[in-house]
Amino acid sequence: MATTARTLPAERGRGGRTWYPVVALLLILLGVGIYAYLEELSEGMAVTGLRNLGPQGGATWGLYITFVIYFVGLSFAGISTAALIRLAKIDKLRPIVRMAELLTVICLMLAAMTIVADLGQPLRGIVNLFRYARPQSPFFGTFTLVISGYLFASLVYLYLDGRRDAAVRAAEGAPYRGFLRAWAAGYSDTEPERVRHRRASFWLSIAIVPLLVTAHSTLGFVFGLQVGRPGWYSALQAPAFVMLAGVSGLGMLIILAAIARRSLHLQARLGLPMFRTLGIFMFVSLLVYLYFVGVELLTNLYTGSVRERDVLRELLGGDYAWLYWSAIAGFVIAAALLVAWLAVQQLRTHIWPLVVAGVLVNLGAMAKRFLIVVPSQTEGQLLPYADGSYAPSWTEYAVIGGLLALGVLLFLGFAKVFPIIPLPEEGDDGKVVT
Amino acid sequence: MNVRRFIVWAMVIIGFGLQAVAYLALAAPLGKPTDVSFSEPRVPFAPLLFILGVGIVFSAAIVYELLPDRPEDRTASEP
Amino acid sequence: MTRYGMSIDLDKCMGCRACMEACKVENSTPPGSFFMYVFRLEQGEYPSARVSFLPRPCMHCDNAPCVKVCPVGARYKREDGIVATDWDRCIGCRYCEVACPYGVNTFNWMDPAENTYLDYDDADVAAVTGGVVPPYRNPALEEPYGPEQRMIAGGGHSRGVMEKCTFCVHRVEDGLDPACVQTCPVRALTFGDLDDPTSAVSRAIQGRTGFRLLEEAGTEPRVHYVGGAAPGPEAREVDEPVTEV
Amino acid sequence: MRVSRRTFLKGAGAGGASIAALRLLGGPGTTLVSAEEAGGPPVLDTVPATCWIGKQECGMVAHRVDGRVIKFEGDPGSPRNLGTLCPKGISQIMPLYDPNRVKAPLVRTNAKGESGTWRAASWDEAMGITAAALQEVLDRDPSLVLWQKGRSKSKYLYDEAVPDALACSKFGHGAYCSDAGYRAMEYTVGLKGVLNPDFRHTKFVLAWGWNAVSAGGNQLCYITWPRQLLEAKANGMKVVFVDPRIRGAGPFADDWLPIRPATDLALALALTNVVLEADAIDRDYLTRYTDAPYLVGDDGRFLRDEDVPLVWDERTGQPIPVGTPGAKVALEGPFDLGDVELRTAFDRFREHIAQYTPAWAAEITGVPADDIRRIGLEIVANANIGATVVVDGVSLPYRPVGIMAYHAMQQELGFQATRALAQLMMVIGALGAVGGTLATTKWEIDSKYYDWDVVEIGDGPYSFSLSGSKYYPINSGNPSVAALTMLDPAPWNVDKAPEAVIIHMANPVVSFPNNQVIKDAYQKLKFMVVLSPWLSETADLFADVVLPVATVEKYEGPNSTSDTYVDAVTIRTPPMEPLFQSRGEIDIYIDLMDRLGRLNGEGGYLAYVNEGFELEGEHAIPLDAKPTAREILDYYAKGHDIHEGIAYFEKNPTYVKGELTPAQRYGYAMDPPFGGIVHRFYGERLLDYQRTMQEKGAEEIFWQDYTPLPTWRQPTMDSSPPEFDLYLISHKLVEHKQSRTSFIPLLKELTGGQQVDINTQTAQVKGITEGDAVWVESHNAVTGETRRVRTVARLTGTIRPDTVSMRHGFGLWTHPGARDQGPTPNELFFTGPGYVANTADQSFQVKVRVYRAEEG
Repeated sequence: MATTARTLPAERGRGGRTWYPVVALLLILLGVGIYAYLEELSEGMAVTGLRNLGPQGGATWGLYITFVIYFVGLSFAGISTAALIRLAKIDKLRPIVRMAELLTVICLMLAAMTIVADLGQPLRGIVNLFRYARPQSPFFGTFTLVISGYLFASLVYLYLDGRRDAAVRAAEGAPYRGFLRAWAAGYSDTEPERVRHRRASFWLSIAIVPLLVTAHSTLGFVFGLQVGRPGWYSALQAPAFVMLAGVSGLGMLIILAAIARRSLHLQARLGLPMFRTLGIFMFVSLLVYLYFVGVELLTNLYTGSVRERDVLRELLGGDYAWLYWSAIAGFVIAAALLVAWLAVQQLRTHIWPLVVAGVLVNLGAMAKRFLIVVPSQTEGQLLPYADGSYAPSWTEYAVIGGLLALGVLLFLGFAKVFPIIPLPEEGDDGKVVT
Repeated sequence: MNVRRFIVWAMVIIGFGLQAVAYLALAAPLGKPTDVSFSEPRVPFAPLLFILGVGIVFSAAIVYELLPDRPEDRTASEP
Repeated sequence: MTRYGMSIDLDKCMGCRACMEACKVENSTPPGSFFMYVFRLEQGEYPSARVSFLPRPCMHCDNAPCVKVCPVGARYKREDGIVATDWDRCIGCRYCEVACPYGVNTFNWMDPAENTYLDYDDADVAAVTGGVVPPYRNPALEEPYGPEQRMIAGGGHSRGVMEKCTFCVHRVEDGLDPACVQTCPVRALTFGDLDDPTSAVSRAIQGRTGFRLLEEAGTEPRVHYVGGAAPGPEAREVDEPVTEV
Repeated sequence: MRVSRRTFLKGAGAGGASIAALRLLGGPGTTLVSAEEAGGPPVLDTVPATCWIGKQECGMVAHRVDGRVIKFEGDPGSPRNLGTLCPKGISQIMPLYDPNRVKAPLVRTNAKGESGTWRAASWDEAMGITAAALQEVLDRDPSLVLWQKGRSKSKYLYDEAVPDALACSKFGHGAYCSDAGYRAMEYTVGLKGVLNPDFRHTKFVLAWGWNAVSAGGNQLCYITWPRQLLEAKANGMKVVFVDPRIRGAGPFADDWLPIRPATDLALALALTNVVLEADAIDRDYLTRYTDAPYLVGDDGRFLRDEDVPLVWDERTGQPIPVGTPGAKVALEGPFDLGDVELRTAFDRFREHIAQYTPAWAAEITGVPADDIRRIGLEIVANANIGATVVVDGVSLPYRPVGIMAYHAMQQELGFQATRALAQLMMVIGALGAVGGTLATTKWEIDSKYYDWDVVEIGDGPYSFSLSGSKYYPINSGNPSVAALTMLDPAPWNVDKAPEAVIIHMANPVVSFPNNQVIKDAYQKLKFMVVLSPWLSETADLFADVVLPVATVEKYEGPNSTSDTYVDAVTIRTPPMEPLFQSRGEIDIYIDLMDRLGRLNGEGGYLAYVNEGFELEGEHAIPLDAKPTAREILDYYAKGHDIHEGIAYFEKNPTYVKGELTPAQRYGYAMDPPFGGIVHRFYGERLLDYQRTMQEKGAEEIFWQDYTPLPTWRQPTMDSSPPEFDLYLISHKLVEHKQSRTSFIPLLKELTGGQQVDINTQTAQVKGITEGDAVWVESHNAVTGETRRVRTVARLTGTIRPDTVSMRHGFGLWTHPGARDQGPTPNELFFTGPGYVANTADQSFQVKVRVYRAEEG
């Protein structure tokens, strides 16, 4: 079994040539991010581009909140795929289920850190939220369900789902045996255990799906419930959040899968059918999302209040137009690409259209999140304050960059010690482990 | 109904129960704030209890998988 | 049961901004922080163009969005109607600020002690003031107020926390009018108990046509405007303050 | 974008990193230190104070913690502010603790004319240097010492006693303020003031160039007049704003006449035309109290019998000397006396006014003829000629029509424009009537009424102020004019220039117009001592010695705090010890006089103080001692029935004397009415002066406005070339006072810096958009000189399309808080023939062009 095991995708050293430079680069980015955040701590948030609404003519929420939403959005992918596999029995997706779960866990951790970075009193924030958090505040949901509950659930799922591989790797004498043993916690891949696991995962998925929806919705409510902010106050806010989360999450998953397929030479296991499924899911959710965008646009253009239209004017033809239209273009091109990919025979055998689409929707998602957060503050004053402006400072860019780097590092680090692609079981292609 | 299932169900029920209680009865009350009481949790660290509830519910899955039905299961399933 | 409120007579206000300055000195707020703000607005074209004025304190809403969204209960509604901010509990998430339709919240982007109007790191001045920064700071702002004994008075307290108009709670609890009301040269501002029909503020409102700002937002403001008119969408701000933060 | 982001030193984070770690553990950043933390429970108290920043000495209450002032609030007992304060008044807590104040006496260590470098000196040394320098000049010629003030807050201790004791020359700021109006009112009705309405009783007011919400009015700051305006409006008064730029007064205007700058005289004449057409004439007043019925010969002078002017007696049908008992004086002729036809001054006036129709004025002023007619008829309708009303038991004429015209009259034709407005009020009998037009807090006859009637126009050499000269016989003492003569005495036939100057609460090189010329002139001074709390720009460039003066924390006064209805007086008392080494001006002068040997004895400083304060006997200040400011003011208080003396003012900011009586307020109620003087409806002496000036060879530009009746002519600036297509005017901000406030950060924050207000349509034509950097370039129609400054354009619909306006109070550079606020419009105004009124008053209108900065 050792001989067979050595060809397993999780083997160390794969992609080693590029691994270290990449890690080095990421560490530098992370370092810069940490430096920037320390400066923010010592100088106060004056080092950011954020300023007060109205009299100071700024935006008080900016790049940080943008990425909180973006990160939480990405996390959608993991659990949803997992759930699909369990509930919809789409076994094609099984090979990427762990990457998906990992994506969820990491994104949620990043989201939590980004929120802390955006707090004027980080330490107080961590303590006082546990101490005083009020259910009436939409933040309560974000904080308890999204950050805590959702993250915990994902960890549990990831953990249980990984026991078998942990046991196998431990048995193979892979490094970090103690860690793997602990993870496996006595798993020995007996039939009753498998049955139990399937049942557990099934119920876990059942329990997670509503959590999924509420979690992403509450984030939408953070904005959607604000009557004082033109461009935010909308019933569509929550569903739109969920849909865009799905789009960007699936997009990111496709990108990760493609990378894994390339770097780990898993053309066989991460095959076209799997990508096809992902592609279709992304395509559908993208269409639904675009539909939401259209509906919202129409409603505001048709009956929006004066201030609503002020904000909209800024989006469609003002300071933010370039960003808005690039985002829309990104989505539309992605959609077109997916149509072509589904329709055209020659394309169907390639996955690059999916990857390109994945990149486009993710860039689009970042832009859209920014456009949800900022313009309603700078242009959305209900009182006649002169229009404001907001441009992130290098500190904000550096902190976000550092967090992104941290995310990738965690991902790579995990891949180093654990099979990022689940080891094949009977019925899977590849060798059988006994 | 064996011990394991009982514990799991207990955890699920307690977990959700704790969430409900913490949310509705222990944390700051909902409704139009008319005085400071709407901004103070009725029990300190009530939010923590809520999160604890969420935690317990999902931990049930771990218990479900890891806790052996009967001691001999473990020995039996030793490789 | 005392429920404080304010009335602002737009037929009287001359936009001199004495209220803004009285507020800044009373609460020693840092640069760029205006608990009280006075719009100078212009609309129309020559020769019918007209300037109008609109003082904007915190509305101390009865259905305050900021109180609802505060995740930690630092922003809360007092029984006497005042919407207070506990700067000792605030975590600086600034949710109240985006939730407020009036733009009354002001955040300490940096340490107020380092964000002063003049460089008070001066030995000669310190010799006179005992190192108080700013030299005109009132120690009453560091006291707890209300039955709940929370730290809610004044501004310029701590970096990374939100602050806003307190209705000068430290004065009001001493039976005084807020600083803006006290100083208004044309007596356009009136403060008092809206539940008491004989109070100055109630009398200032009675029999006058008026409005409350953005009532359609359902915020139930406790600040009543009499005379004048709410600014239309075509009103544009002129003579706006220029500030460095 | 109103907010400019602070820029942070890079690497601050590096050092900050360690702190940051602590912060993370430490939680919140340090909250501000409070006295309490300094130890022990704070001692709270309140002491009286008097506003120092503005012009009207509002009573204040200083709130203190452990003796440290934490806030100034209005004194409820002060009639002027009734417990309130304006933004300037509240903000003066900041200059009090300003670390940028002059902390010790400074002695210059570098050459004059460049930014100063200084060494701190002891008071003794600084005063020694000053006294020696002044002594040297005084010994040669006292008139070569100049005491120059911008503002003074104790007339008798500064303006009178100091120059009198030194027998030196003195300058004020009046020639930039409203002296043209003062001169006209002094000459015409003998009052020291311009024109203001009797708000308590009036029904109709012309707010003439008065921006109610930003500026003061006649003799008072913003705060008192606006309150009275609102009270009057509540009583049904209608107010019409006459102003090229209405701005903030808009909400309170029942009507706005957007008049072309410097055409006020034309509008006043046209309104008079309408009133005369409607025959709204108070004949009783004109006949009894003015020279309107005097018979005027064809030479323009009164007909006289011996020296006594003649009037027409209807009873005898004969001309008789004025004041002949039992005569029935006729106001209107003509009267046929055999071969000659006799006309009264009023006849001449009528004929003169007939040409000034509304249609004619519409062309000149830009105000539609219908509006002029309508407003004229409203004046008539409200005048109630013949009506009387009982005030405090006295029955008086009731003419509820008022005018507020103060700084507006600072223009080339200001003197005659004020006379024209006064005549308008005289025709309807509103001058001094209840609800009519007043000019001072109290109706007191000023000695200048007589002085201006007997001006001796000499042949020179003239004094550097050109007073009594053939150029400006009636003279306001314009420092900018003096600067011209100092630079180039010969053409003006001036033989002396001041050598030593004492600058008192003034900053001429910035806050006076034509300031470039003033700088050049001051370069020639041998010695300058500046008394100032800050290093003024004048001090920075030219002072040899700078003496640190206390701001609000000193003894000073007395000053009136009357609101024009209730009489009150205040004396400034220090709420805390003078900060740093600063002292009050009074103590400084006492020391200076002592060193100069001018303090004691007859003819000494103290003697003049006694005279000014009317202190005699036991209350008189002993002439042989060296008192403190507190002691002097104690004598004053005790000498004016405030038995506690200065101690009273150390407990109360304001001493209220009580309501003014009708006799104190209304000229009609005096005994005899109007103090028994004849109102000069017809300016016979002005004509005499014109002729003398002509005889002595003064050019027309100097004598042309010395006319017995106000006569319109096109202002000189209108002959500037057409590319200078706009009129520049300047305006005040409620937040700023002269050169004393723009560096107060609290106020700076509210206003930002300089800007030029330009009409939106005009800007569009010129391709200027909101916030553009522009050049404003002025042109001197006489010399062809041009000057330009760079500023920012702000578009507005509240100003005439042919007019632009800039703000006053900027252009300072010594105080770190004042930099980058842009220029002062004073750099664009001109001083000299054509830009100075016939009373040597500065005009604040000039033709300019405005263009985008890129083009220039």
